[in-house]
Amino acid sequence: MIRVQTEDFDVGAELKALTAGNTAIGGVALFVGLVRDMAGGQAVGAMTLEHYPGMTERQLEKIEAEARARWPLDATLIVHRHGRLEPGDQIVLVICASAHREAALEACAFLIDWLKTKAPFWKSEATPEGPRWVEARAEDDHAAARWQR
Amino acid sequence: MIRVQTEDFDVGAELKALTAGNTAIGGVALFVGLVRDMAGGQAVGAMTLEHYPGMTERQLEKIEAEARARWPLDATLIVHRHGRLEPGDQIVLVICASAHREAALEACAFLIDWLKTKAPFWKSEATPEGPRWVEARAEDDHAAARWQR
Amino acid sequence: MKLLYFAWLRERIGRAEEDLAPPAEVADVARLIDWLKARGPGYAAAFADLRVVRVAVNQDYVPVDHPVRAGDEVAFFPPVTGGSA
Amino acid sequence: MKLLYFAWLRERIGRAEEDLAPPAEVADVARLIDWLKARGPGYAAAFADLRVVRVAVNQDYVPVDHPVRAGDEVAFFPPVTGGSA
Repeated sequence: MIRVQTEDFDVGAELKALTAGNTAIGGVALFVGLVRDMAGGQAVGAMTLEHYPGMTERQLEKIEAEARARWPLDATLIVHRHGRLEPGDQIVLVICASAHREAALEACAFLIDWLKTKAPFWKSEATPEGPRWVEARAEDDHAAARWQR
Repeated sequence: MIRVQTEDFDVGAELKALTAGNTAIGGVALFVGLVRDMAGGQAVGAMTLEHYPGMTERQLEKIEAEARARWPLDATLIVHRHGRLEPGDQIVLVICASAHREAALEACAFLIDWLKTKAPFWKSEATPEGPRWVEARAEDDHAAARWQR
Repeated sequence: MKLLYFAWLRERIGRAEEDLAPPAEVADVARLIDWLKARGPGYAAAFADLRVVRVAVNQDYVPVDHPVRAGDEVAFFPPVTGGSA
Repeated sequence: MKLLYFAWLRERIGRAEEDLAPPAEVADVARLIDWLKARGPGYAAAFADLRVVRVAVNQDYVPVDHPVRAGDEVAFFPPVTGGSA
């Protein structure tokens, strides 16, 4: 399941809803992305996350389907926020549930690496010198590339 | 932080408590282990988890310290339950928070692999033929061995 | 053809989207970019360094030799920076 | 010396812990196991296959050539099966 929203999400409630009643699940891996107050050594205030409505949902669904094709997953969830966010706010949530912990952990890492490089979101950070578009990191491409096959 | 307890835990509350006020954190990886209703192809009812009080806490603290020495982590939590558990119940929680998602994800996978092979817990499953001690899986040793260096 | 611009491309061009009807010889993304650059300095600035421009046609990533035609939704944007740390 | 038994070792031996004073020549884990096996069929059954017995002295894992002495806490148990799937 995928969701793109401005509202915050409740990790505990999402976890319960996703696993409720499925006692075949043995392991659940979760990743929660938070807004940091530092980026590239510079203090950051609020940020605004712009996205491409329509393409975002399409890409998230493709990424989720790819994970479910690669690993034996019982349930998956991707929630990505957009709009204005403050340091400490939650940005993104990935949950992967499986009978086996290895599948859950690997699929979760795979999804977050792909989100970083394929989901059409752009961060604008408020800095003391004014708003600044965040540049993509080459390391993120490398992290995503290790899943290529 | 480590805890060994019979009571259930609230993943959302633990996550909030661990990350509250620390806006240097950019990524949090979590793993939640659940009791499955199937093991080795056989239906399983309740299980009882025995442990070695004293050594358990000592080993968990050592494992947590090792993770914090290997990766730049801002906060870590391991909660492991013992006693009687039903299918669907939560058994174990690992949370690793870091400025960088790679550190959080890797440390979380490291901790859960080590817990499987080093934390002195033993599962007795209720099966239709009576209680049965769960045997260790060779794959778990292999999963833990990949972190050796 | 519906054109969409995001992040600093949107800011340089000065609009988020527009409907344009390029001539028939504008048959792929590369030629569409050249045609847009000739429309004004904002476009020229947006497309000055194509290493930092990504393109989607009908909401899928495409390379610059991908064909474009009337009715397509063509989006230009920088490398993505979502997710988290 | 405080001896602790867990899981099916506890069940075969019939107790969870006991205080024993082995003779001085019982100087390491291997000799302690031999000495315990001679105490009765429950002990012999518990230690029949040492590939599935793990040992901790003073709450740290040790190999069978590890020394043991008066005052030690020595625990015997099967390979661990905590965590989850």
